[in-house]
Amino acid sequence: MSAIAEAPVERAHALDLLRAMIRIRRFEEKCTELYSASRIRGFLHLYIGEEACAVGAMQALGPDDAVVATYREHGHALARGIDPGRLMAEMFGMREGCSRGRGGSMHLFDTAARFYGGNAIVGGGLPVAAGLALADRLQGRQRVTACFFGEGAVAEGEFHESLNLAALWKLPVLFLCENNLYAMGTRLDLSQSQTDVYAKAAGYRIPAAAVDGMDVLAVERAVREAAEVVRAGGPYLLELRTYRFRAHSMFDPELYRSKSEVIAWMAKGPIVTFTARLRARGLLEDADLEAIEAEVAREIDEAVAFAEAGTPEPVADLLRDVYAESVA
Amino acid sequence: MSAIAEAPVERAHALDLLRAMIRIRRFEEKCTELYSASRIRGFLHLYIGEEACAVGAMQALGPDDAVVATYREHGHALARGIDPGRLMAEMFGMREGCSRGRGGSMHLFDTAARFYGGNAIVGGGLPVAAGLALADRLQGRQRVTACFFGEGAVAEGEFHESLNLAALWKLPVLFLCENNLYAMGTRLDLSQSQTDVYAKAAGYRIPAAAVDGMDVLAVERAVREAAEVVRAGGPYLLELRTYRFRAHSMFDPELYRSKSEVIAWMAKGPIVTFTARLRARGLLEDADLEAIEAEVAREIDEAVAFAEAGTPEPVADLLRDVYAESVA
Amino acid sequence: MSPATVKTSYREALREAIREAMQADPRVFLMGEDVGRYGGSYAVSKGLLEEFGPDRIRDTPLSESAFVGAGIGAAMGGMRPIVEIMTVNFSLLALDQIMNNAATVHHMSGGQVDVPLVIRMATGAGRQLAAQHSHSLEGWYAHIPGLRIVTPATVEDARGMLPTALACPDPVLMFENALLYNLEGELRAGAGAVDIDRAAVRRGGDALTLITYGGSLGKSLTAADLLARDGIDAEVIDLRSLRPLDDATIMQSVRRTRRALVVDEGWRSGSLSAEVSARIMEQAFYDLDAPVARVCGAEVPVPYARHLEEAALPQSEGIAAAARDLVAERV
Amino acid sequence: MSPATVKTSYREALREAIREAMQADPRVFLMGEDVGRYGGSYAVSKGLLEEFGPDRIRDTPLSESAFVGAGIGAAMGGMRPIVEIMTVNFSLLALDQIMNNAATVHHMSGGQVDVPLVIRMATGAGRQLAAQHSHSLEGWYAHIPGLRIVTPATVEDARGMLPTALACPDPVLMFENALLYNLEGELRAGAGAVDIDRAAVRRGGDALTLITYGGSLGKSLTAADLLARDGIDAEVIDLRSLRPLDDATIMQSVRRTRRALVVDEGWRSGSLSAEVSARIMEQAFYDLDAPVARVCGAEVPVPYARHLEEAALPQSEGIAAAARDLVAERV
Ligand SMILES: Cc1ncc(C[n+]2csc(CCOP(=O)(O)OP(=O)(O)O)c2C)c(N)n1
Ligand SMILES: Cc1ncc(C[n+]2csc(CCOP(=O)(O)OP(=O)(O)O)c2C)c(N)n1
Ligand SMILES: [Mg+2]
Ligand SMILES: [Mg+2]
Repeated sequence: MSAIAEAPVERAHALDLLRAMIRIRRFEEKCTELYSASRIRGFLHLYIGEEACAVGAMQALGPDDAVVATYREHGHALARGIDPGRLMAEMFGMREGCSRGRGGSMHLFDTAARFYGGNAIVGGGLPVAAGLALADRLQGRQRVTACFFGEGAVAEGEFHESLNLAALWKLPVLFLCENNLYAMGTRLDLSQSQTDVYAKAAGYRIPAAAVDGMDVLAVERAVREAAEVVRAGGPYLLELRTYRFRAHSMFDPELYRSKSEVIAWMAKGPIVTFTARLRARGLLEDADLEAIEAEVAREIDEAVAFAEAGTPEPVADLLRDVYAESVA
Repeated sequence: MSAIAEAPVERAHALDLLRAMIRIRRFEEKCTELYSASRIRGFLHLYIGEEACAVGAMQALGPDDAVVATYREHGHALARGIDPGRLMAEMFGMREGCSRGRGGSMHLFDTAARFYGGNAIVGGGLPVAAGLALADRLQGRQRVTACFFGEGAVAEGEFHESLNLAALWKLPVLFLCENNLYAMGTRLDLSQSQTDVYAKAAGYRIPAAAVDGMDVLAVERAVREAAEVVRAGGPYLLELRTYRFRAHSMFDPELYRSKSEVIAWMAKGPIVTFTARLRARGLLEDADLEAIEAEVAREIDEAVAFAEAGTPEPVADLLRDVYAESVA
Repeated sequence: MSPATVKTSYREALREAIREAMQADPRVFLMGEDVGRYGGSYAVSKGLLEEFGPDRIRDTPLSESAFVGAGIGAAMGGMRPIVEIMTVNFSLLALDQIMNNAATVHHMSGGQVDVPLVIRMATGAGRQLAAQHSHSLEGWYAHIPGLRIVTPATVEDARGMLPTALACPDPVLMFENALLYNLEGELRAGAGAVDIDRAAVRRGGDALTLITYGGSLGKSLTAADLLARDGIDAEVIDLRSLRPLDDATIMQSVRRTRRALVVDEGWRSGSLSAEVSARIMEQAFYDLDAPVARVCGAEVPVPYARHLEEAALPQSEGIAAAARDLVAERV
Repeated sequence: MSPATVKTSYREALREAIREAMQADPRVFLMGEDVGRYGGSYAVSKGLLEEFGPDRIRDTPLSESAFVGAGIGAAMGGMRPIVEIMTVNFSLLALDQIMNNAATVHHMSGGQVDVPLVIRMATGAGRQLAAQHSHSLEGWYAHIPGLRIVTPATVEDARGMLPTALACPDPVLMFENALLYNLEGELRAGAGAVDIDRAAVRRGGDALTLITYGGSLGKSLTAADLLARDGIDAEVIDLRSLRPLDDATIMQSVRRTRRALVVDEGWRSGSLSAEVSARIMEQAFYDLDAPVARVCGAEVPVPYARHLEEAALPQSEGIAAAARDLVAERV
């Protein structure tokens, strides 16, 4: 992991990054509220604490690139530029939602943004990402498929099979492992005999690195480098070291870690540290932050209003979209 | 891979090893004959060329240790000491067979020998081996579970999951990968981005080595060393480099490799090279070889006779042994 | 004098069953994702890690195939493992081990190898978890010879099926409908093992037979109450075991009521309800006054939106309506 | 003048269908274990590597989950993949991808994502391959909404189902009974695409309806010949598509013959035969003169020994015997 605290950054770009992270944070804080109010239901997995990963990573992707994410994907969807209103409407189960209310929090989709879910089976997105990349390779397109997954997924057979396939066939997949140290209540060292995730890439002859996932600039730089390798023709595994500040889901009593551990990590949080850094460099004033917060608050209010104005799909349409072509 | 051509070997032991290998070779040659005569049916996967692997490996195992093998397991069953007659009767589909005629060539079982199959799903035996080892660990028994599999299985998710589990829980599993360079028609470099199988162990922090699988003494030594590591408390991965002289199964037209490649490997065959070595050291006379061949021929004749005298299970018993306890 | 009872939840009953088994037999252990430090994703195993330690309450990595396979191997090696697959949705990753090993090895070894393994998993929809987290596949698993499939639907069965399953030398899959964990009931003090192969008549009645199991039992009983208000007296059978199926109990009831409605949360086509209907066809055709009817899950990957999910699943009103139609039907 | 025909095997018909699709559409490619250099484990793809090269005839590692998932992803990415799983027995390793991704993603994305994927696999028993290599799970797969399941049982369907499946925007699973590869038949010159959702009456008759598919079609037709000798005129329906099921064709026949026997190689309990029986119960109960009967696979992991395997599977004599019993039955 390289320390790049002193890397130069343009003010406008820095504020964009900060805004993107704050947007995710506030969006999800709003989600918890709405969950308590039973407006959002089902599983809700918060990304709070990990915002630098998605925001940093998306900087390196163009509109033609593809994203495959997990059930903890609000941040990725927002950072990818999907309209917060459509995301919120999805969580409300409305027809105006990005998945027509069929998917909910765990299954955000937007093909226009080449955002392929929202996959809730741990490890299940990796083969699909390999396939999207294979389609690009076979059609001679110079695209990247960015595949996000947690460190818990590394123990799944699909991780192994997909990395081997991608390496063997030189598929342009950027494997982005968000290592937040826990898979539900299982600490990394209780699930992996080798706890350096990036080190596993050697077994497939895949280039790899680990980066501080709390440092949005470091993530951006690492992902840019990695994406270049991928575009040049083959997979890359990047481990993003981060931490989940909130419970795994809304049902998790968090018996498996101490409050003090969480607090220690919060001090390293991606927004608080980035804000401090920008202030220290004179790139951020109180007024900037206020403006960002105000803008984000307005966006979120609009998103909620959009969702609330949504229309539930008629029950008569229950069976639509099971098949793309109507069956006999 | 270490060259141990000059390692000392006791004559009696050497002849035992040679006899064991010749027994497998002649047994399988007889099987092909019986297959042509439709006495044996289904799939028949020959081990010819790979005999040094099973014979060398079994030297390091005691009667309390367990063996898990694949569908290419005649050699392992014989080397483990299972009566050839019961094996042959199994392939004849007789009640006297080691699996009562229910399993056939791919499913040889003998719990008395702690021989747990005969597993015909590639990779499927690895988790089971981990479980047998877990049972030993939980019961405080100092046993080894030797798990044989082909290099084709290395691409399966179950390889990855099982190695991680074994390493994480320090399970006494000896993973024995018989790398014969092909999985059916797929050459190793078409299935693995990293073609040194043993090198994959590093991703799990498992000790590993590769050994010349054509050299029975080298295999024996390597497996003894590996088994010691396992007994001391944790898995080990040993890659046995070998070659299959015959077709994958009786249906394989062998389009994927050249005759000359096969012939070159045959010159390195485990029996021919070991015989030459023993002769060169004056440990083997023509008479010894004749005696071995005669003894083996008699054993095999007896095995065939036993199988031919076997009794087919009555059709009325079709449904027996689906459950150990009769169901309502 | 009726024996004393204690108020218990389905979850607690399961936990107590696990605890008792672990205390009684050192060969029993529990493994699965988050069964230990997390306390079990449905809190079933909460507290057991502290009581029995990490060797016997084993948190596994996310490796469904490996730890289910390891359960099979450990059972072959003399242990009595309880493997928890967090939910049936993830069991697909272990299906090779379940069908190709657990279900076959006793047979293909000619009866030599036993697999005294219990696999527990949560099943069912109803919590807006959408298409990948809402499967009800217990009836589908009942297709596989070599397995036993049980579906505790009451606190008593949650308490009593596990010891029997553990005593059985064959692999038993136990499906716990996730909506039942909070179910409360009165349990006889000292309640213990119950059989795992007979269906139970949960409510007597003459007008028709509702045949169901697992998460749909409660809904069917509620439907029976609704029907009772209309003067329709429904019998309700809880299958309890989906493999083997207890044909005798089913046919005895259907021969008497002459009408049967099968309620099954699984997708209709190829669900267990079809097998039940087919068996009634084969064994009680001439006793029927009307064709056997079914209320099943709609043939759709379960949608997230609440009203759509509700419409996709059997509900008491729908069951009662189908029952009314069935009773109204005249030959 | 009848059109010219050519003698073709089922295997050749499949190969020709693949070849034509690959020639016609650059988005089509084939991947699977040993489809290339080995020539296909059942020689279906023999020669295609030489013709189309390794990019479009892709040998995969032994990684069923990854390459099936990659097929799904490639389909989402605009390709038209044909994924070959060597046999249905190994498809269990890919079941998570099939059920949780291929079958759900169109729905859970609100109709945005299509998966125009064809998965081919060999299925069935009958070659003494024992418990892990003899599954007949096509009827079991038919439980899953979002998938289409087809079972070509004739040379014509082997030739014609693939193009239709490839043109379909939804995932289609095509099950090829391994005993059919050597089947020979006359194919109309220029034979091409056929529908993939209607059942076909393969033999007309009045006395009863045999309903079957895949590897059991031939046995059922032979049984019909045996029955004809006894003066029993059986109609034989080949379901062709197991999902969706063509209820109309089934009911039309059964309403006329008033007796139905379902023949299914799958294990009896929970096999497709149960669904067919249940649907007849629901849609044609009052037209039946006798209960629908079934001849199915015995409920046992298929044993190796020849005589036991034969006894475990539907055979023509057994089908004919069951048919005679059915016809003899009087209300
Ligand atoms: C195959 C599978 N097994 C289990 C689960 C239940 N589950 C959901 S999230 C999760 C933890 C995953 O951890 P990780 O991959 O590290 O991602 P994180 O939640 O930390 O972002 C588990 C066990 C699942 N969804 N899929
Ligand atoms: C999961 C699975 N996929 C495919 C097959 C079909 N198959 C049987 S053996 C084999 C090749 C295995 O190669 P390897 O592991 O190297 O063992 P070898 O046959 O060379 O001993 C294949 C593809 C299978 N039995 N199981
Ligand atoms: Mg994590
Ligand atoms: Mg090999």
